[in-house]
Amino acid sequence: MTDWLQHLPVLPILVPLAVAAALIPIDERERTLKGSIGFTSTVIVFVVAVILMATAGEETLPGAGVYQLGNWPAPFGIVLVVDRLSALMLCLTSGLALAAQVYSMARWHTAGHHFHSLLQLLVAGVNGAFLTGDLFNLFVFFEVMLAASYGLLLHGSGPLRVKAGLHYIAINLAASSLFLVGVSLIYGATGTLNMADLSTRLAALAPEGRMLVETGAAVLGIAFLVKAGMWPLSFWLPTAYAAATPPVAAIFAVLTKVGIYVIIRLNLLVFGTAAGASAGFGQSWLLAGGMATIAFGAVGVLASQAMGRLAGYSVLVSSGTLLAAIGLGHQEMIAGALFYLVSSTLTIAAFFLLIELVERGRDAAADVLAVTMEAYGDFDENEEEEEVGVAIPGTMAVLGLCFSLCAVLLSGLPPLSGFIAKFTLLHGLFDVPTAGQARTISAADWTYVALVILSGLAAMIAMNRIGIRTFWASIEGTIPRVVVIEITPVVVLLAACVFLSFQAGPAMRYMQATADDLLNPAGYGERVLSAPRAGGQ
Amino acid sequence: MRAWFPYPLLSTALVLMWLLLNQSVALGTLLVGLVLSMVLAWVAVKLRPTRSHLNRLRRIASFGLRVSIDILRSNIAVAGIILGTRGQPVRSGFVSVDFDVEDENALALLACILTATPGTAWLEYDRRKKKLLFHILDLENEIAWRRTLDRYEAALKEIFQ
Amino acid sequence: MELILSAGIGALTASGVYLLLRPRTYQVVIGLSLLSYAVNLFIFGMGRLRVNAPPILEPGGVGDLAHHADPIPQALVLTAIVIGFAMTALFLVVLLASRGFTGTDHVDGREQRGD
Amino acid sequence: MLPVFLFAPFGGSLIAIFFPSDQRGATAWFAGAIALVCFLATAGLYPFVAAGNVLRYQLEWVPQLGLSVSLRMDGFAWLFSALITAIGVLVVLYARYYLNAEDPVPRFFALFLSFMGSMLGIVLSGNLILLAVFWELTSIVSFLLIGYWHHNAHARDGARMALTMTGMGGLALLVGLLLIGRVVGSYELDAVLASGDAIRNDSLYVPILVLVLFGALTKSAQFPFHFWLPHAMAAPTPVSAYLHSATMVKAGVFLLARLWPVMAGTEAWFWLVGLAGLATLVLGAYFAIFQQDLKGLLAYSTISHLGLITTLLSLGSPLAAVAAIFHIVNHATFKASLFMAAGIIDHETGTRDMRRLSGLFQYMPITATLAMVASAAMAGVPLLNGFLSKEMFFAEAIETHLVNILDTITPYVATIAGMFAVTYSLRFIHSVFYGVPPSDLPKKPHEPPRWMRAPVEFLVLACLVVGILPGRTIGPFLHTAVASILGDRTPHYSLAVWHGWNVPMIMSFVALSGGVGLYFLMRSYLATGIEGPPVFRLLKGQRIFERVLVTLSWKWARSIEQGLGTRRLQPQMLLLIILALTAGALPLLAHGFELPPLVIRGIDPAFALLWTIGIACAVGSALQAKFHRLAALVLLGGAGLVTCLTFVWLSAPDLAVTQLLVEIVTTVLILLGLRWLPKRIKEPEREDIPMRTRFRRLRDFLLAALAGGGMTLLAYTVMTQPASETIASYFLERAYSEGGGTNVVNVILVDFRGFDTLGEIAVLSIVALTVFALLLRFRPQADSLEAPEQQRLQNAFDAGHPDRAAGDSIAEYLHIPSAIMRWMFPVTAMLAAYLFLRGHDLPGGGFAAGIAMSIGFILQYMSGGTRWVEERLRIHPLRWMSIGLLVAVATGVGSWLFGYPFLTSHSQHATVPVIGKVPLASAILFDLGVFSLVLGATVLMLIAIAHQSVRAPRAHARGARAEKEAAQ
Amino acid sequence: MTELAILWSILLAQVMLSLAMAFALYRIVKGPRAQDRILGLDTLYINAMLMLIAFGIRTANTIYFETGLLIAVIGFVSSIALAKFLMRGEVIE
Amino acid sequence: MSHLTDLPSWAAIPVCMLLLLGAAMTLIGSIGLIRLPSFYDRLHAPTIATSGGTVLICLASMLCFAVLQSRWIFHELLIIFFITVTTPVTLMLLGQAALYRNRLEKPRDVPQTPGRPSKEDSQ
Ligand code: NA
Ligand code: NA
Repeated sequence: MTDWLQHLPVLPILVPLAVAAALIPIDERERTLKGSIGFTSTVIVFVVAVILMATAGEETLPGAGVYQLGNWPAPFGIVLVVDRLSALMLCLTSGLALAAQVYSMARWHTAGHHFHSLLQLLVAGVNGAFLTGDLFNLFVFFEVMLAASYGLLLHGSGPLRVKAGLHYIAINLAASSLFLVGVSLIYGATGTLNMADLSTRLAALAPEGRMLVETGAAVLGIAFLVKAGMWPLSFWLPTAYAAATPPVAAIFAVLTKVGIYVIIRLNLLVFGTAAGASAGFGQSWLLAGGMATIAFGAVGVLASQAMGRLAGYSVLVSSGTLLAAIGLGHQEMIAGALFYLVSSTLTIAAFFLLIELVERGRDAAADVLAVTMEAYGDFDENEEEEEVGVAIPGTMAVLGLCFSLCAVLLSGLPPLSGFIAKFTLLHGLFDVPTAGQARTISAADWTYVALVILSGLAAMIAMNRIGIRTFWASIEGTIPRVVVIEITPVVVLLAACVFLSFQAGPAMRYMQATADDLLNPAGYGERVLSAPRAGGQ
Repeated sequence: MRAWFPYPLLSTALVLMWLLLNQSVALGTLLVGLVLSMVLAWVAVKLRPTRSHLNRLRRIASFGLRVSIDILRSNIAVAGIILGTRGQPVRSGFVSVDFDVEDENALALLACILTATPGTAWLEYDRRKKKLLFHILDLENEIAWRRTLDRYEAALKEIFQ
Repeated sequence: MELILSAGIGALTASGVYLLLRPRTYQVVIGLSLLSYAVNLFIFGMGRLRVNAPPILEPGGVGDLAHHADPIPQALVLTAIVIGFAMTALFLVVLLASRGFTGTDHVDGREQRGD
Repeated sequence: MLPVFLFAPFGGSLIAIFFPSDQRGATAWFAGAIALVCFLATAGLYPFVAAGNVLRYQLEWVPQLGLSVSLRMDGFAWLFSALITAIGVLVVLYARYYLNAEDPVPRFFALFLSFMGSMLGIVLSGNLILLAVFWELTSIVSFLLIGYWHHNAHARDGARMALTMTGMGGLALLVGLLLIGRVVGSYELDAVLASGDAIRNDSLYVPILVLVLFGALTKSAQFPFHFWLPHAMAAPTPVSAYLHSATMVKAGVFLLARLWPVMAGTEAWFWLVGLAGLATLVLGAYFAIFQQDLKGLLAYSTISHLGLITTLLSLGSPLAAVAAIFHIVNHATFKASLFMAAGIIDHETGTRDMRRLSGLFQYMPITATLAMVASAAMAGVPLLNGFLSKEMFFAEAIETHLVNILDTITPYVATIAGMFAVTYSLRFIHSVFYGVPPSDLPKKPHEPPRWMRAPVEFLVLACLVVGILPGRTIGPFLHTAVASILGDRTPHYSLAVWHGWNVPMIMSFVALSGGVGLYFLMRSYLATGIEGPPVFRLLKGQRIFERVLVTLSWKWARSIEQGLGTRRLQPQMLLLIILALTAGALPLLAHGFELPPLVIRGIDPAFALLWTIGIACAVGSALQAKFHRLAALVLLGGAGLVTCLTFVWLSAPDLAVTQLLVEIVTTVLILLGLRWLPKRIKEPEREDIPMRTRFRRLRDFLLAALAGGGMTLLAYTVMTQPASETIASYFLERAYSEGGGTNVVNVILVDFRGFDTLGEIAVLSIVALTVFALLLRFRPQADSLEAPEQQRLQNAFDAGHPDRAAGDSIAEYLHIPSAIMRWMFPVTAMLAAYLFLRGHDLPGGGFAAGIAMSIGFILQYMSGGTRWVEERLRIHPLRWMSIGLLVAVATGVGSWLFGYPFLTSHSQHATVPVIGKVPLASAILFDLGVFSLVLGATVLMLIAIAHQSVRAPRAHARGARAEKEAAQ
Repeated sequence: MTELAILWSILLAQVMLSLAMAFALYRIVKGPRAQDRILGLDTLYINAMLMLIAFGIRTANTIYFETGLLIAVIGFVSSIALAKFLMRGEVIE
Repeated sequence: MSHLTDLPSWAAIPVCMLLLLGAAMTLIGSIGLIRLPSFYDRLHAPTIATSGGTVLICLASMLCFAVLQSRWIFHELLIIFFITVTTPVTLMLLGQAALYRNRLEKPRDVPQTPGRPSKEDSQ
């Protein structure tokens, strides 16, 4: 009997990939079937992610959590590395995917073809990016993720999405070129693609080599920052996210985090303390860019008239907060940053799902469905666009409550996880180490504090304004027709935030352990590079 | 046999191609080539390319030789024209001839020959009027080309019956 | 060799980048293709240039870098070519769709002054 | 015990939501019961607290960060809890009768209970962060309560302003509390209270003070943040009575008192708190005089009284602190009753406008009497509770605390404010209850229901009892509270009604008589009915705030967003390129980059010539892409071809094969797309190009040149450096022995790095699906809907000649070529098979084979057209893709059976009879998946575009038919 | 001596072939009509194929042969696509 | 792996001659592409490369590898065959397209056959 559990790390990529492949030839009219299969797949991925999260970092033996694809050892073959951080991100991704999937099955998956396949492929791509320990493989999974995101963004077609999609794709294609240039430059200078190997080689590198690696990393960084949405590389983002169909926008909330994730990884692993003269490379740029992003995001949040754009700009605020936190370089903040990452992603995803439900009572959905209707020009599918959902009187109250929760979470008001996240970040910033000299609070620190607080205020003002307009001041709108499977994902995501708020202690323990892992790049390298091959060769 | 190799000529050509590609006449290669050519011929049936019957192998050989010589000659001639060794500008033009060959493949073969022969270029063929329009680089040879074409016509008619 | 290939990469990049900045979607798609050639050659060059040393072994043989070019960049370029092709196709279709919806082939979906 | 104070209200709130909306009484009973339970619990705890004990409860929340649910009840917290719960009970009773049947009553009580819980949370928090949590909760809940009648625009605006102000303050407070935590090393209140010296002496003291004060002053509506409170009066009166007099606004002064032991006593404190307090005291009172709205008057009066408390706390003396605490209680009592009375008046007459109200005494004598007593307490009339704390205030005002101007003017300001208080109190009573009987009131006035008045009666009674017998009634409770704040610094004080003729008494007398005089002096002015005080009327805080808010948060934000952002693609590309260039250049510059020596020797002239061609193609393509698309495409093909040759030249035959195949497919692809693009305009003359455009082109050209130069430099630098030790040797050594193939590149692709390939084919399938899905929705622009011009002309020609059938032109055109093209199909397939089978050992492989095969299909489509092919061949690209991906995954999974990780290859060379030695690497199977997927994806993409030519005209015709039918 | 002669003649052949490619490029750039450009591209492909064979001879390596063969078998596809586009305004009808 | 220098001179000389001749023919063809005045003239140019050039260079290759590797299988024949088969397709399509375009624009210069429309016809 083989130990099947050893293959868990590869499942979050394989299961959605295989399911996506199996879904492709199924007739589009069997959407519910496709959705159910996709749902099952995502549930499996979620369960696997939870198991990985529960076991990650428990054993620190060499090779723990390292999966050698093709049984080739690092740094030669591609390895998947499960640590607390990647397991956490897997969990987050599959959670969001579940929400988006369930939500889409009420109506949005009818807006175009192959929605469920694309969603599965997106999950596979994102999970791959989180798991891989190889730079070029990271590129490949970035592309899987991006390609799927293009497909999903364009899902439903229509002028707005296509226009936004064109910009999104053009910019990301250019960024992908940068990615390739960066990766290959690093390979040219070091002769390796494995991140752990890279981190061990960097310190011993001659100055010319180091120069090239840094150049490569800088170019690479730009590619990630485009994805992460750093100002001024992020103007496409609010438009694209606002144009996407709600379930897609919800899952997109995690895409920027992939960029952030990689930056955290590279920053702490490759350019960590062990990197010699290259330690902390690029941090000041992350700081400046992150702060500019918070400011721009907050301004955008204020300036948004539509909720979709507001949510898009909230994504930027979230990214900026994380980038600047990384840029500050305070080790005490990492755990807080991770908590913030999770909380803000869940919140924004819930908000994206909620927006359409709230606006449905007004007018927005009507034209979306119109596009849906005329789309099947050539394919006489005769799909009855039956009116889904019933107008339940309590709907408005539930939507209002959800909206309020989103507002509280986005503004970082107590007692929900948005607040805890901000608190943990600022606590880390102000923290006085138990042993050792207290760090003086620098001007950058103060600016960061001000930006974090003011961005919360901006979110509060904007959400307040838009909420009042929608729920309090609206002229007798029709009560939106909402079905249970649409509101459930919103509620579940928000409940996750609530849960995170009350279980902040255990959550922070996990984050702290994750941060400790990240701050110990040598341990990571040891684990990856000395993992034994299967079959004892 | 017909069922297995609906286009025997094609199958043979494919096997030959396979052997050349693999640069081997080993039995294994031959077998794989046979299987592949069989499968591919079946697929080709679906596209229903025009079937032609070739006969008179000797005629084919002499025709081939004749064509090769024509091509070689005109290669030299055209090279001369291009390099301007004749010292006068070239006079080129269109030539239209009656050409009565029904077989599509024969026409295709002719097209290949005319194209491969420098100095002549196949342009179009009117199926109703059985007229072939081609372009020649050196109009001074127009009569010779017309004669050559008549010869080709006869040869092709003979080969593709 | 290095000099010539670098110059070629530079020219391809410059042409590609110039086109990326242009207003017509068709220009952008051509630019992306040129840029992807440049990037592919760049990746390829990172394995250093070798003439007549393809990474193909004698049957049963063992290769080494003294007699064979670095195969890794080649494998990476192969992947990059495929992905580049896919993306060109995608971008092309999106620009067609955009043109269909907006009536213009301008990248912003509407004509801008002075383009 | 302590968690009850949180669980009961919050739990009750959750339950209350689900009460049916017509169950007004039941909901009120329920809420009242909860409040009563809380009150009784408080009362029950008194003996424990009175003994000087502190009741504690601790629950971990985020222990790592020092955040715990730590509750703590000392005397001061007890006093506040008692206030909150007692008045809470009364307000519930009152609200039961105040609310109408149409109002969503369950929501009201749910919010009310939440608010009570939050407020209790503030006073019971033993952890600063927990305090901040409840602090913001009160802001949020009060927002919802103020906006309870949200159909009313005033309610919405008032709610929004209250939330914005107090929320802002709360955020500042949070930072202040975090800083305290940093200084103290803990957020626990006990630790903080023990670290007064550390806090006051820390360099962060001033920032902390400013931040905390910002929180406290906004919450307590202190100048200059006072303006939100009057606008919060749009709330239902029970809310005003509870939040805006008795409890929430007290949170600010509560916090000041709570932190008083550790923060007060410094000069900064004195100035900042004192200035705010005094200004609020006098301005609030002054403004109150000129209000026409009953609740407005009470709101400004509240502001003024909170200013009084703040002033007391600013002084830094223990006695002042005692007075402050005492006044907190007194104010809560009389102001809550006054609000309720005002609410009764509003409820029974239909208006709160003092210009319309008059002579109500005869209609509601009991209410009037109660209101008069409460007003007197507010004015500081002797024998009422307000008098006592005001006397203490006057006594403290004349003391010298610090020698400065602020301290000097305090007594005068206090007296003047006292005078104003008398004036507005008198005005309230006189104008509402006396004078001519009211005319044109919306309702006929009468006494309220019995139980609606009961809370007022109770509170007024309390004013009287405390006013007459302070020592017996409030004394012990006050002492407990004071002792818990001041500890050993608790001063000796007496709560006697009569202290003899002393300065404070004289000040009171002056204030009383002066106030009465002032009222009669101002009667004529007040009779004009002008809203707001003279001079200051124009300076409306709320208006300014709104305008600033709109300007900052809307106008500026929008222009900044537009200025710093863009929705156009070109600027974004420009930025991306500039940033990438900068990012690439900085490390080079930082390391003092030096150009490696140029090596001219050894350059192959043929190769050099080749790249001259390549460069010309690239540049030409860039120049032609706008006006000569076909030329640009051809030149692009040229550049691709040179790239392909380069790969061959530099030992990468696999790349050359792939590049070539992709090149061909790309050309066909772009051509397929070109059909749907608009007709290209003629190239303008050079002179006609505007300057702007020329400048932009020059700029882009320079940037492009920089980018190209950068890439050249980098490439040259790396390529001329000796290679570092690379992982490639590992692959070269093991490709055959462990990977089972001689083509190392292919072994890498299907084995060593097979996972990359899996991802890569996933990308291909995603793109194919996307293209397919998008094209199903493709709507061509009108001008490209009809067939291209060439076809139209040729079709017209066929139609115009009787001897020709439709489609003859195309048939003749393709007649001979398609004969050849058809024969090429099996040839291409053979070639693909060859490429596939040799891939593992020689250049080729699944990908190349797949593309080659797809070219075979394309060729058939070109020769015969879409319908022709699809009538003959079954094309199921989606199935091929699906199978391909599944085969690839399944092959990888197969290795699990043997206990190896995903994609572990099993390479053997099996000897098959006759065929000979064949490679049996499972990698071949994987490659088969690649082949199938690539074939499917490529065919799908190309065919999906090609189908548009068939589809669009049909859809067009259908649309035209539908239009015609509609017209008939 | 023979060695040198071989090397030089191959070099010369390659230079001639690349010159031939350059001339084809000239036609692509110069036009004047689209058909000229397409003709130029087709020639460029053929010349490139011959260049590949020459390169094979130069390196005495048959590994590059398939690239040349591919041009011979399917290199014409892009040219005919262009030509058909010219004639019909559409590649696949 | 063998080297070209292993080639005995009896073989080397014909290989070089064939190669040079083939390259020269190809070059001449391409010169024709430049020098010939009209499109239809230029249509003949590449055929020198596809016939003469290809055959000669492939012969050189066949000879070279036959000697070097002592084998008698000439896969270069495939190249000769396929180039001969596929080039006509391009040239035919191209020539007809050019003819069609010219008939529309300058009907005088090219022969009018009923097979093709002209401006007058289409009006
Ligand atoms: Na010819
Ligand atoms: Na009055």
